[in-house]
Amino acid sequence: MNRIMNDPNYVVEDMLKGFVKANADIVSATGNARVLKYKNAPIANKVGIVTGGGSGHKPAFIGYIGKNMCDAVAVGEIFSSPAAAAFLDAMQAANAGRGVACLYGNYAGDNMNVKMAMRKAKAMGIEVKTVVANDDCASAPKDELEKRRGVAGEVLMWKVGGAKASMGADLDTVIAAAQKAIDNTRSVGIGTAPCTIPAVGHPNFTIADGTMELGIGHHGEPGVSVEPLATANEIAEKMLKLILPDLPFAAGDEVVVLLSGLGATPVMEQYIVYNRVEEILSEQGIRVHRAYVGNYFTSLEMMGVTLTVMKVDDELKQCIDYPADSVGLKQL
Amino acid sequence: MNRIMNDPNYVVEDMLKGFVKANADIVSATGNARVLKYKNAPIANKVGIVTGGGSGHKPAFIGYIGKNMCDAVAVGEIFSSPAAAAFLDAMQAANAGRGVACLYGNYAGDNMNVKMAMRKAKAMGIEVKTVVANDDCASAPKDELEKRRGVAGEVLMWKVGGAKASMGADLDTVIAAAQKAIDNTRSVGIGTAPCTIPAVGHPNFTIADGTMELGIGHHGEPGVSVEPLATANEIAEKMLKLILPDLPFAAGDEVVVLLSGLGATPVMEQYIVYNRVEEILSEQGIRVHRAYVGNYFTSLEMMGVTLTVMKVDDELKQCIDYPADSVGLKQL
Amino acid sequence: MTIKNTEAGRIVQDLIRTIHENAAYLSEIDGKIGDGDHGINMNKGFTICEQRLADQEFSLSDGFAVLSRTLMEDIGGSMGPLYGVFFDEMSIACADLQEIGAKDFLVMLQNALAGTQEIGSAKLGDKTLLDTLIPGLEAYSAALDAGKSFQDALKDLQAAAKAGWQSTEGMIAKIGRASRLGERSRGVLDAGATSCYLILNAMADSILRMLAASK
Amino acid sequence: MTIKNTEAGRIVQDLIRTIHENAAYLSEIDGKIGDGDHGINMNKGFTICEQRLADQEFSLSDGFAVLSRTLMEDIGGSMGPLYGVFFDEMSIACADLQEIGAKDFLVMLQNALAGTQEIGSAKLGDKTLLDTLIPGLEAYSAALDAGKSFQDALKDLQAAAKAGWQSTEGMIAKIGRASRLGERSRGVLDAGATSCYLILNAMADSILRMLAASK
Ligand SMILES: Nc1ncnc2c1ncn2[C@@H]1O[C@H](COP(=O)(O)OP(=O)(O)O)[C@@H](O)[C@H]1O
Ligand SMILES: Nc1ncnc2c1ncn2[C@@H]1O[C@H](COP(=O)(O)OP(=O)(O)O)[C@@H](O)[C@H]1O
Ligand SMILES: [Mg+2]
Ligand SMILES: [Mg+2]
Ligand SMILES: [Mg+2]
Ligand SMILES: [Mg+2]
Repeated sequence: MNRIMNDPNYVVEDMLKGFVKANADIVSATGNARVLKYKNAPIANKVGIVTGGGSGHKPAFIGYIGKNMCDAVAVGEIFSSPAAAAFLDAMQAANAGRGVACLYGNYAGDNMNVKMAMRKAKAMGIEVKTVVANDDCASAPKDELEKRRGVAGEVLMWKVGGAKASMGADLDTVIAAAQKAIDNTRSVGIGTAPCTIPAVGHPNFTIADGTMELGIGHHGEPGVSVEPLATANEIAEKMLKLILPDLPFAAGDEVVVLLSGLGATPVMEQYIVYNRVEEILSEQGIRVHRAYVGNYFTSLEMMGVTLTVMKVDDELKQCIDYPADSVGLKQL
Repeated sequence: MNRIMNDPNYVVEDMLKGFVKANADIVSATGNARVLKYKNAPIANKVGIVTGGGSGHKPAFIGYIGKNMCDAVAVGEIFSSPAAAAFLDAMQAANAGRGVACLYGNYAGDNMNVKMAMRKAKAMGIEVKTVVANDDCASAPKDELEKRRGVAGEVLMWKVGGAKASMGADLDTVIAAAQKAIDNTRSVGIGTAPCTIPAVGHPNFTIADGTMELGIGHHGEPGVSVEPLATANEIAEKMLKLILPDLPFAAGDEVVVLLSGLGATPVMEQYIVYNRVEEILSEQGIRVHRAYVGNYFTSLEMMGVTLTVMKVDDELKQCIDYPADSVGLKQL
Repeated sequence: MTIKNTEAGRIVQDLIRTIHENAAYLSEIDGKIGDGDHGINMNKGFTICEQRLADQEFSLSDGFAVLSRTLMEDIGGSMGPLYGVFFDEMSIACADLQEIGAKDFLVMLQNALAGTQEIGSAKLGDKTLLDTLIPGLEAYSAALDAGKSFQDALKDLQAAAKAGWQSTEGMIAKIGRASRLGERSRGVLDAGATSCYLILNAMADSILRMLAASK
Repeated sequence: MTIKNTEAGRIVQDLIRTIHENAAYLSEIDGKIGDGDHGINMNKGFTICEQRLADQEFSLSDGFAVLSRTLMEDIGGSMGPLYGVFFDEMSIACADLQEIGAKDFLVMLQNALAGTQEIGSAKLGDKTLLDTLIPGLEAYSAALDAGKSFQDALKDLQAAAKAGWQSTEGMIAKIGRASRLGERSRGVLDAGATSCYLILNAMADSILRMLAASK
């Protein structure tokens, strides 16, 4: 494939430089080349919000740095956890003395690097608590919630945690809100074409033409089934069939929906799927409080979509509706 | 390729339904299924802003409906001009009695359908004036400006026209500002992989692996040269080499830069190109007032990027910096 | 000799049938140097028009008005506005007439040409539908000037439109999609010129049939 | 018998050389059931550490501290924190010692294991580097309990670590990337267990050389 880059081993560095140049109104570089922060962070008297993860998921993770969103982000190689020092430096960059909420996704490397960073942060007197997103309900059975991966639901977790922190809540309250957000969130992805890690040069998984993989992970982790490519309407149905009974969602619920493309799937197709998603939810008496459709959490040029549904109560609605100003999510 | 859709002949219909459902806080449907409008349009005492074009360019065109942006948009089939009646109905939907600025791109079909709509609008007593974007400097020589196509520079034209109208300007002033915006804007695209019209089912142009097409149009219109795939830095240099002498841009100028992916190119790669674009501009003494990097004007799942540079004065800066709230461009 | 506006709605039905019958042919021609959709575009518009006119009595001016409105509402691209304005002008020019004579038909064609050129800005020799329309109209006008009958003038129109259409084979496209191909656009007929010939020819045939019947 | 902390920095240099020499082999093993980057990840960290230590005098505890910091700063993924905490604990456990004896080395290994397990939550039999580390450490501990010398205990460590490493071939991966493969992960060695054997083996060889020289 025709990738636009310079040295494949430095795509993350080159991207970060461009990102900081283009978005200087929101983000700043820090002393650690693998940590970006909100230009106003640390914000006096506010709980700091930190996240981090591998690169290749634009706008995640750095695109969610901003006002009422994340204060600092640790950046890893493509699809690979940031180093512990990057998480630690992000925690320091976000810390204004009221503690730091580290809201990240359930991947082995991230778990280990965050733990490592927390050991050091503790030694430095920074209080850090975590919420580990595990919204991908196709990644493990319901009785093994702790094995489930975090996917696009992380965006809603950051939105809720970021808003709560900006409202002035203390660390435990921010953590509780972000945890409530992810506990009420379920996601599932379908993949229709793989992607290639630049330094590797060929896809490390395959999706045959005419097929799709239901339940695929954000890095191509195997899903629950490989099936013939279905119509957009059928895809919406299949995804909701996994999502709705899992929480479960029920008639009378209000939800926030996030439908993200995986990178190369035209936004047009995402709206075609969303059209049926909304119809099914309506048919089942579930009201969509707010919908986000677009490339919110991608995997390089993978094709496919992820569907995320979060059940909301008044507290979560208030957080979701709170303004935000980040590159990837702006809300007035 | 694995496209996510229902009936390929109804992708536009299905997409529009999903779009209206997901973005009801900003857009409304109208009596014409091929016209969407800002939910508050027509806005009393404001010049209406209308645009329109073929589908497949998300977030263009309907994604730029919103506050201080476009009031109504005519929607065509994939890569095909909207019908004259759609333009006419959009004009009516946007008209609050102070006239309508129809700001669209220079394509034969659009030109004819807008003209046709204007004949009818005139008969109905609606005053319509136009600005026809021709920012693609690779599409015709400089002495044939009227033959040049409109590409991603249209986004900046809508931003300027939309802001000016919201500031209370009359039709001639809005038109003059939008015309000034596009007259000071130059774009060029490079393509690295083609796209497929859903109802056709195979790409209607090719870009061989290992090559790129410099100057390619938004529908795969042939560019100025097919070359071996260059590095991101070289691509930035090649694009600026076409853009900068054309206006020309010179040391001391302030510019707004818009770098858009063509659909399937990861945003990471766009920032890698932007990094070098900004460096070159700096080296040449050109200051970037504001940068937009992301998928602002796409062509289904085409790969490649378009680079747009607009020279700004105080008036254009004021319009660009004005707040906006549309699906594709939100600015606080 | 004249035809009655109220009775001439069948001309529109003849046009619709002609486009139906030639849809595949039109797309085939467009496929050679265009994007292969001319027949689809035309047939879509004419089919929707047929549905709108179904089970109705309508005059020629009303039939043209519905056809024009359909093209402008339901098909975008280039054909919507070009044939849209063509039939709009045809309709307006005969809307107030009960009887349509040779001169009236001349005015209808002249206005249609003017509208089409206003919208499309193409000239003779650009390899478009105007290369059928302009020679056809000129031959018809010249025939009337020379004192020929309505019928003979219509036959001159048909012959000249056909020659004009065929002349597009030798032309280089100067406008529209095919103009990018330059010299490579030579050697094939133009799609729009083809549909325009089919339309003018069918229209003339219909009128000739009506004139023969009213004798 | 003891080694001098100030003079034992060379152990770290020996480790770096060992990883350099085996980088391709480690990636090759990782390629079979992992993503083929274990050698790249390890070599990147150890190379940066080598640059940081170049032209410097450093003790064993300082060398381990720099190695740990480098792994945690410059390589993310799993290896950064796992070996990062491993060498961090090794360094802390000997930081205040001038002489490092057999018991001291035991404490160093015990703390390294505890840290690695705290971070990684893996158990014996999960097909990870712990399947080298745990048996190695247990053999070393048992040897000391049995009254064996530092040297003999180190040799027991080497033998048990090797056996532990090789036992991973028959295991199904329960954690990490390969755990998705289930039964398919059996039949190949584990990459991390391999690097862990190389590290423990090289470390023991270095100490044995230093002990022999100080006789
Ligand atoms: N400006 C114009 N004036 C007159 N005819 C035109 C013009 N542009 C294009 N045409 C005609 O349109 C025809 C192509 O029509 P069609 O295939 O339906 O549209 P498109 O080119 O949008 O696919 C051409 O063969 C040509 O005759
Ligand atoms: N939780 C864990 N505890 C101990 N070792 C682990 C753990 N997870 C993975 N490993 C080790 O890491 C090795 C793979 O390392 P490497 O290839 O560098 O990382 P990655 O899997 O991120 O590509 C595995 O062979 C295994 O021995
Ligand atoms: Mg066409
Ligand atoms: Mg065509
Ligand atoms: Mg690996
Ligand atoms: Mg790896």
